[in-house]
Amino acid sequence: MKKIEAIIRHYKLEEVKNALTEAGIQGMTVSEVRGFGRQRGHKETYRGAEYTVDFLPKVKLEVVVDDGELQKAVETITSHARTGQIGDGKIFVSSLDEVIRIRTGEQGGGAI
Amino acid sequence: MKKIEAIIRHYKLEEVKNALTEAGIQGMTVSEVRGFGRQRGHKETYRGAEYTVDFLPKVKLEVVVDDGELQKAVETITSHARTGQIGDGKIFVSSLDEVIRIRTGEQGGGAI
Amino acid sequence: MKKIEAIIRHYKLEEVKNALTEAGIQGMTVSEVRGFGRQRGHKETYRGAEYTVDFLPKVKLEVVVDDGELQKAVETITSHARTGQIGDGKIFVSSLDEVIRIRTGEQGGGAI
Amino acid sequence: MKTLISARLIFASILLLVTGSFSFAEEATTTAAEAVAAPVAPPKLDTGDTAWMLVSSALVLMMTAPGLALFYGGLVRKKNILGVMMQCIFLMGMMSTIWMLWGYSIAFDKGIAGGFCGGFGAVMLNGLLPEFGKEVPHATSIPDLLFMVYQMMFFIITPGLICGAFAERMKFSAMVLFCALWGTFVYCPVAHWVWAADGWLFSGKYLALDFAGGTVVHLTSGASALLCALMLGKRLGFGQEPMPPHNLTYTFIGATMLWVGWFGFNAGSALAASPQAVYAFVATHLAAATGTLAWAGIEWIKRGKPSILGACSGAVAGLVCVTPAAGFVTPGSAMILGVVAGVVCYVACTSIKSKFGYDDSLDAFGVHGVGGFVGAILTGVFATKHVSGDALKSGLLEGNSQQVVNQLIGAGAALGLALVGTFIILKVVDALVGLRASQDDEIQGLDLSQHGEEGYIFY
Amino acid sequence: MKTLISARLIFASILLLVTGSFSFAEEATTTAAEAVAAPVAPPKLDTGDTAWMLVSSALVLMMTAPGLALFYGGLVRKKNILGVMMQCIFLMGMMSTIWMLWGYSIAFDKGIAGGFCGGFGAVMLNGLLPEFGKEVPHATSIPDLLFMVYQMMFFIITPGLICGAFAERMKFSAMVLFCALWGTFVYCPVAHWVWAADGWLFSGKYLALDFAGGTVVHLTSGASALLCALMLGKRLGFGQEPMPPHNLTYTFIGATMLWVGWFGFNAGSALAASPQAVYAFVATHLAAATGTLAWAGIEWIKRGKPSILGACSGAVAGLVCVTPAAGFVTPGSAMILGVVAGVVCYVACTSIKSKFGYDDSLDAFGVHGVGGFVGAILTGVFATKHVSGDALKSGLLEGNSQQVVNQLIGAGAALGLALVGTFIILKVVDALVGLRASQDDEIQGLDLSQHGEEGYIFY
Amino acid sequence: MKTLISARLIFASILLLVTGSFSFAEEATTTAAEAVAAPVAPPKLDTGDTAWMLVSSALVLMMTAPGLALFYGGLVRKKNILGVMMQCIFLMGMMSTIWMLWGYSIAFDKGIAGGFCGGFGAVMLNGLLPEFGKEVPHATSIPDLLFMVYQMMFFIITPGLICGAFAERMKFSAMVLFCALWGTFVYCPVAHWVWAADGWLFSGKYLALDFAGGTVVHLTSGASALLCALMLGKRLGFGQEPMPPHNLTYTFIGATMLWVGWFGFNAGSALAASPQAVYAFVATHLAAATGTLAWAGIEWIKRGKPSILGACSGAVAGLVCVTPAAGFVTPGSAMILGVVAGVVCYVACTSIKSKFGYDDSLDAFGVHGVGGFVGAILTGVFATKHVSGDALKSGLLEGNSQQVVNQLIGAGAALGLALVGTFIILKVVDALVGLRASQDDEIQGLDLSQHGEEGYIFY
Ligand SMILES: Nc1ncnc2c1ncn2[C@@H]1O[C@H](COP(=O)(O)OP(=O)(O)O)[C@@H](O)[C@H]1O
Ligand SMILES: Nc1ncnc2c1ncn2[C@@H]1O[C@H](COP(=O)(O)OP(=O)(O)O)[C@@H](O)[C@H]1O
Ligand SMILES: Nc1ncnc2c1ncn2[C@@H]1O[C@H](COP(=O)(O)OP(=O)(O)O)[C@@H](O)[C@H]1O
Repeated sequence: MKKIEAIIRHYKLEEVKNALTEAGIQGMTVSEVRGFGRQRGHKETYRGAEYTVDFLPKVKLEVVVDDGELQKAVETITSHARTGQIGDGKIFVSSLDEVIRIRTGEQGGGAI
Repeated sequence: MKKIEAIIRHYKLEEVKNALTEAGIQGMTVSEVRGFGRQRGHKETYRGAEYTVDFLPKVKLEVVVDDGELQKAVETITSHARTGQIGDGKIFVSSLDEVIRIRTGEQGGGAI
Repeated sequence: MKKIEAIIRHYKLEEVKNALTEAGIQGMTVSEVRGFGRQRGHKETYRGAEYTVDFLPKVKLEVVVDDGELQKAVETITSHARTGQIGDGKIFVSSLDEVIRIRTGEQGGGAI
Repeated sequence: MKTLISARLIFASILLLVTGSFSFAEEATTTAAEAVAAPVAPPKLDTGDTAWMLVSSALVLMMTAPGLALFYGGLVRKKNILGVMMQCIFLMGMMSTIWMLWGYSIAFDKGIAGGFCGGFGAVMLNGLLPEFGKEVPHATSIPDLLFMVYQMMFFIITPGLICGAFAERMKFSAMVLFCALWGTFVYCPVAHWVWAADGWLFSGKYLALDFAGGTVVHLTSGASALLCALMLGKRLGFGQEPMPPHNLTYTFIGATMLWVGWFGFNAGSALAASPQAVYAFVATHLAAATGTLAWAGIEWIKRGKPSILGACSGAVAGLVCVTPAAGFVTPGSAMILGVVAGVVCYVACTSIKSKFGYDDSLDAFGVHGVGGFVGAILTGVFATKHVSGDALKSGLLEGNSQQVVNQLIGAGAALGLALVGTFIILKVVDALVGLRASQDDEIQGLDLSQHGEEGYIFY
Repeated sequence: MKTLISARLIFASILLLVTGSFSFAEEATTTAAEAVAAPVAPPKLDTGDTAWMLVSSALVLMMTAPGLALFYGGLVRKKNILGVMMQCIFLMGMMSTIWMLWGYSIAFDKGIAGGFCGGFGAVMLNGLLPEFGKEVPHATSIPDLLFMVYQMMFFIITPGLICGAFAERMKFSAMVLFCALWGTFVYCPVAHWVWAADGWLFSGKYLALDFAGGTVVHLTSGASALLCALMLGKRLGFGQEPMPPHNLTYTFIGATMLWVGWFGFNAGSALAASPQAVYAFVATHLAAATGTLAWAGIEWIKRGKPSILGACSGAVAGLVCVTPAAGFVTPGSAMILGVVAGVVCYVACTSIKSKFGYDDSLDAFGVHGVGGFVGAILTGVFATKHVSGDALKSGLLEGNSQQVVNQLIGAGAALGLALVGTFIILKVVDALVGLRASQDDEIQGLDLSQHGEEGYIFY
Repeated sequence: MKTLISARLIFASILLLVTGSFSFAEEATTTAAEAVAAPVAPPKLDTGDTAWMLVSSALVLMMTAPGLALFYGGLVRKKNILGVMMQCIFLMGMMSTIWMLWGYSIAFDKGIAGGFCGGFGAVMLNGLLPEFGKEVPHATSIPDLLFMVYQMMFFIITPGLICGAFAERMKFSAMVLFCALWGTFVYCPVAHWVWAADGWLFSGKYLALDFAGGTVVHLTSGASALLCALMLGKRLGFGQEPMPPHNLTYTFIGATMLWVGWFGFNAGSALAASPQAVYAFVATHLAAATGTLAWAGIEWIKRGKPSILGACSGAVAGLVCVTPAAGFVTPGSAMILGVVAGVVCYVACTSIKSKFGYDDSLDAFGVHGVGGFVGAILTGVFATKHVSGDALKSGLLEGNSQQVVNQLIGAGAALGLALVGTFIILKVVDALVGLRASQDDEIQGLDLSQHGEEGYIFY
């Protein structure tokens, strides 16, 4: 089982969510994050005091999938989160040892 | 060392935290997330415009434990976060390469 | 490729960010978390009702780096986030299977 | 045939609504005008008094919202903030309508049922809508219609105060039904006793002093609140989960808006921009001030730090306590009232509540019930003819020990009706629609379950 | 030579600014004074009336901010909250300045251009600044200068209402230019027609009733809002992304502040603390009350739960609708107006909008345009001389069917000028600076892109 | 024996508190009444004037909270929001109590110590509490007690303004002590000089104009604020960590509430609903308007976008600057004052502050100190007898160049006392309880460390 973490733009979330759902991915978790990379922040001035706001608001999407679904999921995210402009975000993939569904205690692929 | 990520219901956090503490787990980190799976969201209507709010508020609990404590921790979470109704959440377990305590620079199990 | 997750104090974020940037780390993601470990929370009283607030606000910093940069990054974080007092936080290091840059589709080290 | 009759009925009542008069009650026209408290009634309208009462009416409305809505709203959990606000705005709609249709009449019309409440002569504002320019005998120096709308604002906020007791768990439909019935069967009678010209507490043997509604507003709502808290039971997780205020900044904004609005409530109750209004204004402000210091001060001593919730609570406690006394006491007495209120309500909200273990979520009883009761008694102690110019309105300190007894009688009677009335109404509402939101709804929060909306969407 | 002349010009106009009078217009001094609506003008200043109008002016300003700013601000997405607030405070600065410099004169000075608008005799408040103590013939019982500043507050809020239609996407510079032009070329002429002593709708054959600005304020702004929404096009992602209100607690606070402030708007329009002001106060409050109940009630029936946004919208719809009628109708009629407004505006904001698919972001048209229109017509139905004492001010129900026709003419004329004017002004502004923020700016949010700031930094 | 005496003392002072009079000062009864500024004092109470002053008092209280509390509260970091709010509400409690007990007397009683401050004749409102109905010679057309409570509101907000300078780092106990001493030893004397009937700046050779408190309120608090900022030192991390406003929406709400409340502050200072009050109202509004435009305009030119913080700051700067002038200048002059204030305060808050590097956290000095000073001077330039009807109250433009000198003397004297007084008081407070919160407390935030509470719990 793989965990996909995707940092994407806010206004792409709805589109990506829908695409993933259509692709058969049944669950996901999102959280608010702020980040920077190539795309750096902006300056804000408050009564003459200038602050560089490096961190830009992004959304982190976490999707856990069976190994077989990994590629489809990654491709779906990539294609729908892309605008082609700096700041589109990253996808990080890692392996999970175990997945448990709290309600039933099911483990492994069935728990996803 | 293992990292346990558990997506649970808000109002179960207090109970799970207490149970984990009693079970000897000494530290944890939580964050606000929103997610869906089997349990889908609800509809909200604002002046006739209807939105499907898919993502429901959940809490993500992160607990890092020594390999030996993994099972106890997972069981504690499972049993205390469970209500038996759809939406109880998931537990994801992964392996960590290293843990460092910033204050002392300690590494490995002692740093947890 | 490694993922570094560091739980640090709020007011250290700016310093750590600058130090990492100077050390050549080009991107990172932060999120708001709350946690406890050795450092436990405080009591809050509202009209006589006393609550123990266990979870203290912290910042979680996520940095993905090439294996070769891992040590430098960890050391930079450790040294700049340290105050020597309980509650400085933890660093968790794990391995990533893959990194993708959404904008270009690049994979692996080049995508970071 | 039946449809014809009901069509005529509907037509008749719309006509009545529009024209504001109807024949069968023509003879009752002057009743409401007489019902107003005015010992030496000046018959001519005064623009200054009218201006002040227009403003006061607006201020008392502002107390309900945004004032009370923010004060209470900040204290609940995030998932119930809209529930609180909705209660306030819906009451603004519903109680106003009821007051216009029959509430005012039941409160201020000539007494029926042995003086238990007013009659139906002023239903639909009958007799309150003078023709332009026609000289009408006014009970005071302001139009009677203005008195009506000023009193309407009190009718709105009083059930709003009770909402603090059952916050975070009562069904919205139950709240609506409860408040409509409570307003009609508890508030209106008590208002009649205390403020109507022929009310048994307004004059005569049992004359009980209540300048701006300590008994009518605070004591009745506070006592009813306690009963609501007891009969609805505790919130799920009470005592186990933490339930801290989700937004104390709102509570602060609300408390300070209440403070400002209370000038309309208390100084407005002079019904004129008179020296007595000034006295009431000063008393109100000083009681709030010393209430703030007292509550925050106790905390400073007992827990090492004064809290903002304490300061806000103290201010409101002081304001509640000075309400019945405002136009009858000196500024110095008002300061004492504020201190006493701060101390006593602090004890009520901390020790007493935790001792008995009821879940008066936002301390509607602890602040309004207790503060209102203390205020009623102390009014009987500190009232002075020096301020009101009325020898009948003096208290224990001026040797009139009977006044304290009368205050107790008044408070006791109001308390009795409030408790009995609330009990019956809750039982009725429970039978009709059920009192509590379902467990799932309560866990999800009233915002989503009762109104399908979320308060803050900050992401 | 040229510099010398312009230096003299600058000097002259500063002098004029400071002294507030200039010779070439000396003969126009009494114009503004006459322009005020006052059938039986009492020539002596009255402190009570003055007090009430000072307060009313403050209340109407409070309607724009914090009132409207919060009401609208809560409805947009988080990234545009400051954009909304900035529009409000900037309009407070700019429209006040324009009103002082030329707006008041164009609205209330003696008509020029065949009565299309007022002249320039009261430019820079010429003739409004009496020397201390000098007895000046006042049009009413308050100083003319107070009438000027009271009307200024209306001039601020009216373009503010339009902002609801193009929220979240208009460039700030375009908004500024648009409002300056719209105020001058649309608002001032319509205000002249309806309220100036020699306005063609104010008296005579086409007498159209508009007590507090149903036509001048709400209908013109609402109609213009619709055109703005159409000409600017939809927000990016409209209909695809969810765009729920980011902070309904703000919307609630704003709505209730509007409610309170509206007493200044409507009851203040009596220009005195008179029985008519009291009538207007009561009508205003009751229409808001029944509007709340109506909108929330429909939702309760149709979607199973009443929403707080519905309650707030209903309150505002009721307030809008009663605005032209406030000082002319009985409390009962006001309740009917509120119900009608709640129902009709509900339909406008839900069915109609979704049918035609325009993006009137915050329903400036659906509430103010539609509510204003309905109010204008119903004023012609329900107006009664019983309340205003003026036989000319009675409506259909008193047999004056002509009044409904006149109301339609008045509304139609205002609508016409609003639409034509807005069309031309938008074209001009588009040509000069462009109407919409760039796509990137819109995605980033107006707060950051137009003002370089963020609303909430809660982390 | 000792306990007996102290028991009698306590009893005596409670009696005194309740009855509001005591024998040893009986002869001073009329002092306070005379102290009020009223050239042609009408001896009869006027309900219109009373109504307006009741409202004005409420408005000025609203300026402190929610107004100032939100304006300042939005500018600090999230962890210090309650700290700011607590300062405001605690001052409402404490300063009111002090004013009642001795502050009013020291400010407005007949001068002692060579006119340095008032005496003790009006301690505990002695002589201000007329018996009901007894005709008392009033200094103005409102009860003296109303004047007292109106002035009380100024006594509350002035130290509140200083809090902006030491926000986010001063200990709560130190703040409390500082404000109590500062109010007594700085505010009261300056108020006596400027506003008491026998104040040396109020009339005579050094007559300095200060209509509503430019010098008394803004200059003294602003100057003291600068010294506080310097003596407390910078916030931890100042210049290194970003410290942006955590909630600009609060700052906006606060600023616009200040704007609305300022009508009570300035137009209320006419002490009547008079034409002068109207002048003051208009001047206040227009200065705020042009201040907004000026500050936002500079930003628009210099950084490409106008900011909402700039607009809010400009509004407040304009309001501060017009405060001493409000009842003395024409609307046109007020507009000039607003522009000047916007520009000068902008420079003070940006260039000057960053040049000298002091940490005046919320620009209490930059806005109130600088704006107050500029206003004092410009009042001497623009004052015109045309508005006030008092030939003594005219400025440079009417040829009275002496007035500018007098304004400088007045401002200088107030500045001197403010700086010396603040310095000594800070030293004393530092010695007694220490000025700054501990480093840990400051990092944790004042909300938790000083009050044990959190502002927002949104999760
Ligand atoms: N090395 C990194 N570690 C963690 N997060 C990163 C890293 N680099 C980028 N990110 C996240 O990805 C987001 C987009 O990255 P950025 O480099 O700006 O754009 P792009 O991926 O289009 O080149 C950043 O805002 C940040 O949240
Ligand atoms: N595939 C997934 N990847 C990431 N998070 C998931 C996934 N499936 C579920 N979740 C998270 O777990 C929560 C509960 O899942 P859900 O399927 O609704 O309930 P249950 O676990 O009881 O079947 C979701 O709200 C979501 O946050
Ligand atoms: N076992 C753990 N699992 C997850 N997070 C932890 C764990 N232990 C500590 N943390 C996080 O690290 C933070 C600091 O830990 P703490 O033990 O208080 O300080 P220190 O690292 O200085 O000993 C905590 O607030 C919590 O967020």
